Order: sequence, then structure tokens, then C-alpha cells
Amino acid sequence: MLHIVNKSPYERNSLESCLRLATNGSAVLLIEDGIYGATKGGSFEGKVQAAMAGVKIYVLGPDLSARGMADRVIDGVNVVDYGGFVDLVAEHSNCQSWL
Amino acid sequence: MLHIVNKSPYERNSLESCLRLATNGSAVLLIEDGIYGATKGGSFEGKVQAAMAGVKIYVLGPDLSARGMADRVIDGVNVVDYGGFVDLVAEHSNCQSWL
Amino acid sequence: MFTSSEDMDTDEGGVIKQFMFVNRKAPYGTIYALEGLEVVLISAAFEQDVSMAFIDDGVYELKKAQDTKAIEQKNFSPTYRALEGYDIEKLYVEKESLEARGLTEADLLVDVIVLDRAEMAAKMAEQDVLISF
Amino acid sequence: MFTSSEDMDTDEGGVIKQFMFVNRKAPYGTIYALEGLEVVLISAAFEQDVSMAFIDDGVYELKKAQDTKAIEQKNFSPTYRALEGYDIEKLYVEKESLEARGLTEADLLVDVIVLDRAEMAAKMAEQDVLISF
Amino acid sequence: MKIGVLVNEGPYTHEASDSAYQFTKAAIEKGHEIYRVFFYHDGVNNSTRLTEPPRDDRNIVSRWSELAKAHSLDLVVCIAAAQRRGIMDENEAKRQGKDAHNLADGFRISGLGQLVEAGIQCDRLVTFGD
Amino acid sequence: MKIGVLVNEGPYTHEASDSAYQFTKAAIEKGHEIYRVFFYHDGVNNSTRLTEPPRDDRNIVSRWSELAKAHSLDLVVCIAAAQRRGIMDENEAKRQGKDAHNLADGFRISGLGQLVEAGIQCDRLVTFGD
Repeated sequence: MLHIVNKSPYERNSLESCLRLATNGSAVLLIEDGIYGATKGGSFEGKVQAAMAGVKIYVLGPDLSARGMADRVIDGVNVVDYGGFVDLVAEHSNCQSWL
Repeated sequence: MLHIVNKSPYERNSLESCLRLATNGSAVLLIEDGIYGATKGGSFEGKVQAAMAGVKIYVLGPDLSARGMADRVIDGVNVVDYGGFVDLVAEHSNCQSWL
Repeated sequence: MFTSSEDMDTDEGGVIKQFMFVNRKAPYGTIYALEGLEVVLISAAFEQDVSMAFIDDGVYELKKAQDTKAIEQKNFSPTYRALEGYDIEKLYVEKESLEARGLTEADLLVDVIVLDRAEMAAKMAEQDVLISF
Repeated sequence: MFTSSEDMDTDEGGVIKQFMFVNRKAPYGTIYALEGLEVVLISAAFEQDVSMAFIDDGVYELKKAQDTKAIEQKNFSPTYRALEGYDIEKLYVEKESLEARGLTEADLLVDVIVLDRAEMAAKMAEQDVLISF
Repeated sequence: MKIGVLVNEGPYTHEASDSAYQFTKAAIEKGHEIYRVFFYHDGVNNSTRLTEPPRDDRNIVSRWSELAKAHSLDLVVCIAAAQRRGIMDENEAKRQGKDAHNLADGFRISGLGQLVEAGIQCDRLVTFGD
Repeated sequence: MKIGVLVNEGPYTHEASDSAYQFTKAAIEKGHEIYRVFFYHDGVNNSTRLTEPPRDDRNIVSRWSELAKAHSLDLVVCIAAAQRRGIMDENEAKRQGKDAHNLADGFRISGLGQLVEAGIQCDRLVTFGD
């Protein structure tokens, strides 16, 4: 299953809820303001690091670059472009957007 | 100063930020989905209780009733109607909406 | 409000999919709960395997004693009780979301199935289509 | 984008008020940062005592190295550097918001005044008008 | 007291416009002067006369129009925000070469300066939004 | 693969419509079939031809219209959501007694059943919103 999160973890509970309800082996893609969840140095980083034991984390490159955060990605998080976003949707049998 | 918060403290950081930046003696009015911050029994109640040492908390009755929470108000929180909302605005020299 | 009958063509060649409508927003502050219900009701005509999940502030949608007179919005909470008549009976509520908000099943206006986070996660993972509000 | 000149009538009888524009949202995910800047620039024509506060995700608005080509939105971050030319020089950034996001002053594209939460709270309390985005 | 109101979200999707309306009505009842209601961001969407809500629901747009008529309210829609979102009066439609316009009775389109000016002129400015 | 796209927010205010557009374009480039793009909630506001964004900004509405034309996309606007928010095609305007309509080229207004049907027909349904 692919989870899509588009909100900053500092503003909303979306990423936290997503990580709480993502089963082991599922994938989480961070887009739009959600990309801040994939960045280093902030107070939410630990939760993402811990989650990476069970789920794969992806982040949308175009949204990272727009926000000037392209050089801050947590090690082990995979950066994808819109084509990669499409591939993730195709590779997983279903998806949920945490609006 | 009057602070107005219209978001659930379980969904967003608005109320938490408001309480962090409200000076002693200021007032906080909870409206719309913000009313959940004025209700008993949830995991955010403690933070509101603690804040009440320094700030006065008000909640908009019409929004409480709409959500079926009229009988759950934390002791010491003042329930006002739209007229009371107007009075709060008039009584304080300025106001900030935590959108 | 819920009487629209456009596109009720249910002849989809017998495909039955698992549809889950995921509700994470409180009522009235935004329209998502109400317009979400509109989709759920329409979906009943397509004879799919439909369920609703109530997570985070979505559990507030089911709170008893809603009275919207003073905000001049329509109280749509009775619609949740009408869902049974549409054969929509799988209303899953996450236990952790209820507890964090100090609510219990007795506070809800309709019978629900309470799932803990692991059960809810498994239920979501097995769906074909998830639509989230 | 920032050239609108409607209602530039600044003859307000010499009243000077303290205006603070409070920015709490990240850029690009929503339009509030951009349309907020539009108000700030217009306000410069009214010769008021204007300041901006950057709190919570609002601090991300000032992050260096924004490059919006791939999302096809306009990069409006250079506008923050142009504010000085409009005599808008009081850009207050909350220290706690920066730290929670792992940012330092060196990450910001313009000179700011960093205030801790108590100083920021005091600054907000003394304003005449607060407009929040 | 002179009060200004800023509405930043459109009708129905967010409660902001409802709250702003109820607040404005209550302020008038309390004897205050509503100097101006300014519609910004998606708030401009409150001013389209093309809405047709379900019969058993409130009509947010015409409710504002009627309140404006009854109390000579100044309802101002930000021109820049309106252009981005497809709100046009007859003049703007002509100027932009559009074949239709949709501004409702009681609203006028003007610049952002009207918001700043309201901040200067009013004793209080109250914001409603998301 | 057959993909459906659901857009729940209007143009400019939220990035949702931008993301949905870029996703749709990329999916087409990858050889997938976009079965339908459904506009719900404030998403219906993507379909008004009255927008006039600043010259140096993207035109979100016409970008959708052009993509639809180039790839025969089915862009469906929910009728109930559209009525609440003031989006009308010529037929609807006539039926509701409105003096104007604003639906842009390439969009059609229809019922919510079209969303459920897309869920049934598509291999994937991807939602963009707030």
C-alpha cells in the first residue's frame, strides 16, 4: 500500500497518523508541504527515522527543491520525480491520501 | 489582547502555538473546530488546564452545541455566544486569529 | 440534500470492489464530512463492498447531541443512522482516536465497530479503493 | 505580480499604527505566503509602522535556495529581499520555531531579528493591527 | 466602535464565512459600526451570484448581499485575488475580454489598499479563515 | 494501467491542483491511461473560465483544458459541489434561471456516480486535496 502525505508534520497530525496506521512493508510518499517530514535536523526527524524500520519513505524532488530543502534529506529516504510518483502508484495495489 | 483559534488541537498546531505566544492576562477564544480545545477528557485537556493559570479561555457556544460538546466544557472556561464574541473583541485592544 | 440520482448506472459488469471512505475531519468546521457522506450514499447504488473509517477528528462526526441551530447549518448527523438502510453497515472507528479525545462508544450516535490501530491498519491495507476526506 | 497600484491613497490624516503581518504557513503548499506578501507591499504605501512575524512553518518562507522550476510555480522568495526597498525592515523570526525545524539564521535568505517566544509574545501584544496568514 | 472584518475562505467548504457573517450581524445588533468586510484569498468566492445551494441549506452569498443592503455594508472583494479565482464584475469582464461576469449584488471589487485602509480606520480588525 | 484522479481543492490557494496536473501529465507520458479526472469539493473551482491570473504565473484552468484536448481526457465536475460554489454550464444556468455561466472548455458537469464508477473501473484512484 502507498500512503501519500502532503502536510507539514509541524502543522498537522497527518504524517503522525499515517505512520501510526501504515502496515509493515508499506510505502509513504511525502509531497507538497509534506516534504518537511523528510528533512534532517528538526524535532520530527526521530519519528521518521524510527518509522523507517517498518516502512519505506519517499519524497517528491520537485517539492523539495521548491522549498530549498533538497540538501537536507534524511539518509535512506528516496527522492523521486513526478514520473517516480506515478511508478509508486502503479507498483502498489492501493493508495491513501492523508488529507 | 484577544487570541482567536478555530482549529482542533488534535489536528493542527494552532492552539499550541497560541498558548506558547499568549502573554499573561490575555484572552483566548475558541471557535469552529477550535472548540474541541475547550472540552474535557481528551489528551489536550492538561495543556489547556495549565494555560488557564495565565490566560482566560472562552469558547463559542453555538459551535460547541453544533458539535454535541456543550456538556463537556472544562471547568473555568467561559461559554459565550456571537454577541459575547463581539464584546470580547471590543474589550481587548487588539486581536490575532491563529489560522 | 441526498436525493441526487445522476449517473446511477450500476451495470458495471459484476465487479465488486472494496471501497473505504476515510473520515479524518471534524464536522461543520469544514464541509468534508457532509460532502463525504454524499459520496458514500451514492456509492450504495453501485453494489460495492463499502465501508467507512473514522480516524482522528473524524470520530467527532459521530458524536451524539449535535444541535446546529445557532450556527444556521444543517445538522446532517442523523444521516449516519440512515446508512443502515443503504446497506452500509461497516463503520470502523479507531480506538486510539476515540481515547485521545476522551470519547467512548456510548458517545456515538450509531453502532460502530471499534478497531485498534493494528486492526484498522490491516483493514485499510486490504481495500481496493480508499477515498479520504 | 506586485505592481498593483489600486487604492494607493495614503492620505489618512497622519494616523500611524503598528501593523504586524503574521506568517505561519510554509510557501507553495498554499498561497497564503505569496498573497500575504502582496498585502505587506501595499501596506508600505500607507506609511504605517509595519512589521512581519515568522512563526511555526512561516519560517520556511525565508529558507535560502528555493527553486520552483519543477513545480511550475513562480519563486517569490526574492521578494523578501526587496522588502528593505519598501522600508519594511522589521522581520521578526521566532527562535523556537527555527530550532524545532533544525534551521539557523544562516539558512535564511534575508537579515532578520530573532526573538525568543517571550519577546515575540510581547511584540505581538503591543501591535494595533495583526493580520495573519 | 468601528470594526473591520476580513474573510479569507470561500463559502460552504470552511466555516469561516459563516462565522464572519454571524459575528458581523451580532456586532451590528450591539450597535457597532461595521466599517468594511474585506474578502481575500478564497474569500472572494463568497461573492459569486452563480451559487445555487440545496434548498434546505443556507444561501451564504445572498445572505451577505441582504445584510449589506439592510445595513449599507461595504463588501469589498480583492481584485488580484478575484482575478486568480474567476470572480468578475461587468467592468472587469470587459477589460479582460471575458464573455461573462458573476459578481453578486452588494459586493464591489477593489484593491488590497482597502484592507490596509480598514486596518488604519477601524478600532478593531477581525480575521476569519482556514 | 487505468488511473483515476480526484481533485478536491481549487486553483492557486492549495498546491493540490498543481500536483494533480503534474501527476496526470507524468502518468500519460509513462503510457498509462487517465480514465477520468474528477473535481469535487472546492476542486470544482478549477473549471471556471473566468480566471485571469497574473501574466507571469501559470494558468491552471487553461492548462487543464489544453491537457484534456491533447489527450482526450474526461474532466468531470461534480454537479452538487458545483452548484454550492457557483460553477455553471449553459444548461445548468438555464435550468437554474441564472443569467451567466462560467464552465471552461474541456470540462463537463455530472454526478458523483462518476467518481464511484471511476473507482470501480480504474486500477488506481489517486486523491489530491487539502
